[in-house]
Amino acid sequence: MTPKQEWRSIGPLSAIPQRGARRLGFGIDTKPIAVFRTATDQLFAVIDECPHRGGPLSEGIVCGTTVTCPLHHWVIDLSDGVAVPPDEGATMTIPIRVIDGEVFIEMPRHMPGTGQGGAGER
Amino acid sequence: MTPKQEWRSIGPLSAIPQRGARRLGFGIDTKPIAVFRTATDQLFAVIDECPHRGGPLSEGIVCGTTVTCPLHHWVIDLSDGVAVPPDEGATMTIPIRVIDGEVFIEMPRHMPGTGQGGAGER
Amino acid sequence: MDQLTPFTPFFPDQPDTRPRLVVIGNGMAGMRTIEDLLKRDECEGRDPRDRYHITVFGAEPHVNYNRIMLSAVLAGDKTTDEIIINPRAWYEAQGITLVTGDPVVAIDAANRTVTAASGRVARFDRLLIATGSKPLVPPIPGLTLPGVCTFRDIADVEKMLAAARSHRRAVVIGGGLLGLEAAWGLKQRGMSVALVHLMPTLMERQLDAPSGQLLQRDLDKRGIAFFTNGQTELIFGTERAEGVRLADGRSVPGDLVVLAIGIRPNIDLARAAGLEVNRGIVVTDDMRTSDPDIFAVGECVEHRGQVFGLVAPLWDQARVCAAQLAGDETAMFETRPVATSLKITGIDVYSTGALMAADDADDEITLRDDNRGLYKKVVLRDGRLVGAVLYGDVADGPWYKQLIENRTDVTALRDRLVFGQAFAAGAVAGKTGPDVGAMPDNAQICGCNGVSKGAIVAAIRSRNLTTLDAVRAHTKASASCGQCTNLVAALLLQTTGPIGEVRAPGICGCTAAGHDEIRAAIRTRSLRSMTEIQAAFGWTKPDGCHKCRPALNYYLLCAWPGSYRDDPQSRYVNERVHANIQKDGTYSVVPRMWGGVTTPGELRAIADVAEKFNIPTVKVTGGQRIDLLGVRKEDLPAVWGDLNQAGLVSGHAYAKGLRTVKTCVGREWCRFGTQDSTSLGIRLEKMCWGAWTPHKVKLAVSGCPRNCAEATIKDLGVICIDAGYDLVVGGNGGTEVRVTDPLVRVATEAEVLEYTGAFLQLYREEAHYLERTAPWIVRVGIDTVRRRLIDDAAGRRALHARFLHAQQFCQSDPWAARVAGEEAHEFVRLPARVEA
Amino acid sequence: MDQLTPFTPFFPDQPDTRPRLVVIGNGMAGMRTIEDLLKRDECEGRDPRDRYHITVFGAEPHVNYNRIMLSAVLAGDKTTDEIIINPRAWYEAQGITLVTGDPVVAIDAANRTVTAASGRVARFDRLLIATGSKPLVPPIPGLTLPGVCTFRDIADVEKMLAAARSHRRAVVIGGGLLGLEAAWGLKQRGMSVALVHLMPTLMERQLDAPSGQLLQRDLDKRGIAFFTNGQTELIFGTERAEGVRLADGRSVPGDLVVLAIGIRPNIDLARAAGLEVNRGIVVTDDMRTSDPDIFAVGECVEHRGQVFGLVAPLWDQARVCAAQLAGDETAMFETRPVATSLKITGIDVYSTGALMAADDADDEITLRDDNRGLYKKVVLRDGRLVGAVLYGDVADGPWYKQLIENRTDVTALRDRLVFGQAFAAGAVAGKTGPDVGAMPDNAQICGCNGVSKGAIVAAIRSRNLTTLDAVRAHTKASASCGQCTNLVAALLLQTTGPIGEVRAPGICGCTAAGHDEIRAAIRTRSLRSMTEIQAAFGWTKPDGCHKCRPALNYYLLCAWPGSYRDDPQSRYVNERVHANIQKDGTYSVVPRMWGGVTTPGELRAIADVAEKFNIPTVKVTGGQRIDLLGVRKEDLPAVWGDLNQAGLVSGHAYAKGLRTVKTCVGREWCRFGTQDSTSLGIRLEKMCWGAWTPHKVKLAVSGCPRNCAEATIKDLGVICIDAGYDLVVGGNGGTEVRVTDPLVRVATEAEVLEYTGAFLQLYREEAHYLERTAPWIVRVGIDTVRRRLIDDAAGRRALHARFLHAQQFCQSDPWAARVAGEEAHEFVRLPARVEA
Repeated sequence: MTPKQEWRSIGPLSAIPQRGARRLGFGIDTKPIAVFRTATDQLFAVIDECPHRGGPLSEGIVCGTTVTCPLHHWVIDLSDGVAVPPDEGATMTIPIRVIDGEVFIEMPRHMPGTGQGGAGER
Repeated sequence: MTPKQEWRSIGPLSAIPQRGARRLGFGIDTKPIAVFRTATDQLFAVIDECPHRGGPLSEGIVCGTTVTCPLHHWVIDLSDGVAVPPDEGATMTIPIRVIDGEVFIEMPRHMPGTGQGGAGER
Repeated sequence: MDQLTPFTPFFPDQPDTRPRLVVIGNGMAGMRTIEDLLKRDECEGRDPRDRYHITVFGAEPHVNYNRIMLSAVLAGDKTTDEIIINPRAWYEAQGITLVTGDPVVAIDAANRTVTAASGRVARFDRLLIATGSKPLVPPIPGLTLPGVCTFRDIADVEKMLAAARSHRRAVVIGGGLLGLEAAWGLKQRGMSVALVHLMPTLMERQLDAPSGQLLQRDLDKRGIAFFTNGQTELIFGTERAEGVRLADGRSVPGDLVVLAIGIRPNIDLARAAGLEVNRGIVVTDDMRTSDPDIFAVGECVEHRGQVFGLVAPLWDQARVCAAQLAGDETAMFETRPVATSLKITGIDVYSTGALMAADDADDEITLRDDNRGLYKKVVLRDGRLVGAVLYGDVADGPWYKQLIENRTDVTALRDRLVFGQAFAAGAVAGKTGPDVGAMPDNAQICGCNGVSKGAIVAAIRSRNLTTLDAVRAHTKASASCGQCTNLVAALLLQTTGPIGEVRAPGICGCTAAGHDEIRAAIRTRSLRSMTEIQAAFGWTKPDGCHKCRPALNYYLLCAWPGSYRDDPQSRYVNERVHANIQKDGTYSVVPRMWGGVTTPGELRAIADVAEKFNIPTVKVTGGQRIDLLGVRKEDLPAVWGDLNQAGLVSGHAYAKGLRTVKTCVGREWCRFGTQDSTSLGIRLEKMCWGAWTPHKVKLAVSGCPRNCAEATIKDLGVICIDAGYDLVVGGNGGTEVRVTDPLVRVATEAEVLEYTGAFLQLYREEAHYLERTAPWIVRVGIDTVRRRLIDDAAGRRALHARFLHAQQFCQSDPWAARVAGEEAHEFVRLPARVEA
Repeated sequence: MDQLTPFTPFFPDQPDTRPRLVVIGNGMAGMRTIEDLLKRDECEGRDPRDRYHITVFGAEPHVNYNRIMLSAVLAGDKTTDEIIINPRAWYEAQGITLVTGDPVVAIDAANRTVTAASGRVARFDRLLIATGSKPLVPPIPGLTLPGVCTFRDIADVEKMLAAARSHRRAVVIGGGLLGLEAAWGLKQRGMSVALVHLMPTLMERQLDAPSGQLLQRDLDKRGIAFFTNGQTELIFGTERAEGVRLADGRSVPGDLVVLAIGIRPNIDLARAAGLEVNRGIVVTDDMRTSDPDIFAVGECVEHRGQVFGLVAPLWDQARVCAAQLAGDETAMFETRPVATSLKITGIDVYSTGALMAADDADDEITLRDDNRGLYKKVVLRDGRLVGAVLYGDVADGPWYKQLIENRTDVTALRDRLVFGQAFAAGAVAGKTGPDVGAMPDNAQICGCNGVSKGAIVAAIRSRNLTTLDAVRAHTKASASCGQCTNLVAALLLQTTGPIGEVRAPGICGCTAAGHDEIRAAIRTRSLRSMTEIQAAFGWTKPDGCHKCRPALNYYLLCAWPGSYRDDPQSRYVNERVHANIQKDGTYSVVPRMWGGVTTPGELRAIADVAEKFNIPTVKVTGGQRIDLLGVRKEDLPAVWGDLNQAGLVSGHAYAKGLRTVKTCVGREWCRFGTQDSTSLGIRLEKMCWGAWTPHKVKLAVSGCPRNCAEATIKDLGVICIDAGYDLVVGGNGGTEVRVTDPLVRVATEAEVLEYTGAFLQLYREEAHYLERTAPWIVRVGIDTVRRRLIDDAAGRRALHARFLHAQQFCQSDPWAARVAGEEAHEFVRLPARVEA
């Protein structure tokens, strides 16, 4: 971990339903973040924008380690953020882990102008 | 004229357009009254209800001495209130005359329970 | 030789300096030419009698009559009087000298005179030869026996009728149009009729073999005996005709023998005068003979090698000849496709263009249903229709003819062409005439008015009703939405049997003139008021009626947008009062919501006004607006005033005019939207609101082909696609659903606006009053609309400009005007202040 | 005589007590009977090998093969191996003793044995004779010359192939199915082929004269020379066949002469055994011969005077015979209409039932387009279809056959019957396949996604795409609204040529199982969770995908309304969040307005909430409600709370469920209204709201046939008439307009409610997920819907009751539940309280 990064708590695992997702109240630069929990309790975090037209992936249906974008049904593999072919493109993945039932994601260290709010807010 | 009748002024002829009609602010029993002025300044007054479904004849198009009901296009001859065949039925006619540009119609003498208002008001 | 003096000198106190026009032949073609000539002058505002001193010679003792209707006279459907076209009084009124029963026997082309049998001589400056044709008579023995006649004029018909009264059996020779009509007429008159025809099938020049056979089968069922492949060898008989013998030995008995094997041009006079003749009198495209002052029209002429036997090209010749006589030397005659129909009640035959494929490259598509007596064939060449033969159901005949005439590319329709216009155009989705005969008496035919089959049939029988209008008047069936019109018509037909001819519907009962005629006259003769129109066309009622007055008011408003003053007394109440009358005499009020978009402020204003005026019902409409129902008439100005305060204006929900522009949310919100449909809808609504149109007009803009705004059932719809905009027109979602026809695909919003304005203006200028865009397009054909709007770009821009010009006079809120006091008398009761 | 020992004793260590079933004939009918017998047992859960000890004798040395495909082998489209039905291993696995190349020569019915040519004897308890047929051979000289053969079995095909390799010219005698296929196969093998046919037209037993002529013309173009009206007198030649001579003197040269004039039942064995024979072996309806232990099936039998040459009735016989052999004595064979088709690539022929009218009471309707090689004829009798002959376009063949089989009353369709199902059903409003080949490369095919023809063709070529799904995935064309699906499919077809077979679409890529299969299993096997379904059908992905999960969730909810617990994670976001997601991730909120009616209070509440939450757009919808657009997800519960306060509940504008019930103002206000349409609409909406359905559902009630509520383009519409209510179903006003089909006319509001509930429940239970009512009705046929709802009154009431039962579990406002805290986690971001 570089000094520019920090692990940040986003609350208990139980706040995310199995085969579900949540958007975070803060983002990276202007980008919102989505966290996903699969049927087998694997966790993923990605920038909450579909590479197609920016749809909120956190609102999609989660199957295995993929999510289907709610806007136009692109399927994104959460393990690498890459669209399932023949669609093309990717969204950025973000490290995530669980410690004693609490979920952490790895964020750039807080700097002025970033942080809470972010693009998810209109 | 029997003692039970009276001629009542309804204002100047100019208040009724040629080939037009007006409803009066009072009626006979619960029935509204319509007065008509033809293209050649003939005047007619009838109960303002089409014999078909009670449509307001005063809102119809006046052609010669007939009026076409605005609801279902029955044509009523104003001179006798009778529907032009093959339609059947009639509405009551009421005597009307002009004296020095002022229009009068012959009304039952005012008795309690009749008079202004009448059925035209909902 | 006496010099002929005019019978009715027109200007008795002045020398007659008019050039002399002499017409030889008082028949249909000649007289039509004269009528056209007179009408031209009338339209141009000059006295038609000024141009020529006209003299007409007729060989027959009768005035001019409709020769085509001789078969109707024979059959007893008409009297001789009923087929007269122009009575003597007409000739007098037009200042025409009419000489009847005195045939012209010579033309002296060099000296410019004609001489009649009586010795009369008439000088001419211009001569019109309209000597028509003579019946073709085969060179066989027995022609001179009594009881033998042709079928050409009133005298022939009289002979035939006399024979029908005194004798029993007739033989008609000739199985073409004329022979069949003669046979049927004689059959109707009670004779036993045999028909001898040289060819294997009937009407072989107009019908192909299958349809000819169907025709023969149907007439055979009606009791006519046919001898096809029959070459007549002689007519036998001693005192009078007793029958004919055929070349193959067959003998057909008959007391009357009618020769109807054809006609040949009557060219004897012209040939003797040294004019160029061939089969007929040779004319050039300008209807002149080889002598440029001598014209010829009708069945006597030959034009580009062709001679004529049907009436339609004769009318064209008359029009051209009249124009030439009036000095318009640009008028040229050209032959157009003609259609044949047979005038035998209950036998429907229609044929136009090629009867069959000329070679392997042509296509024939046929549809045949023998048991029903139905046969249809269309012939295609290079993707275009070149012929149609219909038997049994001829409703689509004119449509096929139009396709042929317009040389329409029918490739896309090909598969469905033979099914008829309704199927081919996809206009009627799943509708065909149900079998009214099979319905029980208590079946409800008219849903609007609750009228059963039994009630309709009883009314038709007890009152001897014969027209749809009469059935409508007496039973109210089909008098409301009209959806059951076909059913009612079918019941009428079934109850009474076929009835007379169908008249093209006029504008109303006050005049025989039709919509198009009147609109044309408004423009060409610059009629600027209802009185002028009524005078020009001879209205039977001075005030008109509730049908013609609103129509004329609209036509005038459309023609003279800047100057004609609207007549509120000639409007239906809704448009006069600017609100929709309800069954209890109250009104509904619908403010405009541009593209369906509203605001909290508007919603509150509507809520407030509903409470303040005790308006009982507030309802959202399917047109994306809000309807206030049950407003008292006296309250209307105050209600409008409050709505105006919030910026709300009239939604014209009561008008034959633009109603709504429905939109979906489009690209602004929807994940599928390809364009900003809402704002485009609002732009369209801003451009179009306030326009008066023949009937109500609804628009819609969908943001993608999912088409949530249901643009394909609107009068004009826009469907946004990634690359632009698809415009579609002529849809309807009400009584009878009609899906729009595609009009054009454009790339920009500006083009959408231009096409929309042009389309609406074309509809405004050319549809009949109370005709929605759907039936209008069905009537004129989407190809016509496409040609006018797509192919003719200048025309489109001019239409659009005229639309915008008209809009400047009507885009002011009628509610605001009335709030400000306009037409105030409309909203008060009399006396203005109620007396105690 | 040796006693035959089974080659593979099945239970070697136990005495074999099974009854012995012997089959004579290893052909298609016999083996199909054995397969059906084994399958029956398998389905009932018993070991099929337990029932009989089966021995099969085949005369040919081959195993069982598909004789119908011999022509494909001849033409080179298949190899001999490819037409084998069951290999030897199958017989072994089933414990069947197979004897090939050893024909049975005698049946001893009294002693219950059969004897083969080799001398083998087999004892039987039950015997099945399936000896098939023999080629018919004319009694002419020259039959024994080398180069003469029939066309019946693999040996024949081998002879023909040998001749094709070494010789040049072939003559086929017989212009029926078999002869034509033989001729075409030999032509394909490079021979020059002449075909001699006794009759004037080809396939005269299956085709009428016009279609037979079209067939001859097309095959003539392909190089086959025809000699019709040709009676073969002799085959000439010295060393081998050199040709045939016809009775009229014509001589047709050929090195190979194939006799294919027909077949006759092979009855010699049965006759010798004393069984009753006529043309064939006489069997009763239970497929027994005159000896009740001896059965017969296939081309050797005669049933009720009829013998058989096509395969379909043989399958029916096999099924009945298998049932009888398994002890089911109720199974009875009856002949059904059969259809003929000819297996020559590119030649489409279909014929079923009567070829022509039997007498004057029958109707024939024909459609003919020679140039296109299109011919259709349907034969009607008493209002029912009894025959169809199709040439060139046979797509409608199965539909006609079904109409014949169901004895459907086609009176109402009559006029359109010959146009085919799409037209007759009125399903396709003015749509036909446009010519994609003629479109320019830049023509936009998919409007939603802006994809041009060129792009699609390029993708298909560069990526070798072969399925519509693949094209959709790579280009997005037709991936949105689907309107252009047909165009894309046409482009695919045009670019790649025809591709394999079309697979019935499964529910998704996770399973091969289809919708109907899964729904049936849910009910019959009582599957109550997604896991159970996935286990039962072997899902490839444990979690499923976004296609199957919502579908299964719906199917379970529909099947077990009281007990299945909805899975929000298997719902699309809109239904999970109870609002409509917009392109920017905000939501739209549409409260319910019952029948479109609202109040000042509701309007104010909407205005207030729009301002309070800064909702940017307020828009009136075409569904007669008000849409608040651009609501933040976090605000949803608060927005709903405020709306609930005013009495407003969810309008389910986001759901695959009931959306709106549109109404017009009806009798209450409108001068044309016949019933109180608004209040009826509200009653319907109160009954139906909250229901989950396969796709969205829209209703409408119009107060009169003017149909202002546009009821005829809704999923279910009610049109009020004076006498009651017309119910119409299956309409659509969006992407592709479809006009409703009439369902029923009823007299009371109660019946409207009952029919509506029943219709919706039928749709809920039987449509596929995401299938709107329009395509569902097109798929199952409106007649099916009518039968279930009208003819079966008890069924209708049961459906309605099930609908009401399900409704009690879902009629609670989802907004109120969430305002009260349900699914609260859905509307907050993580962490629940944002850390500084």
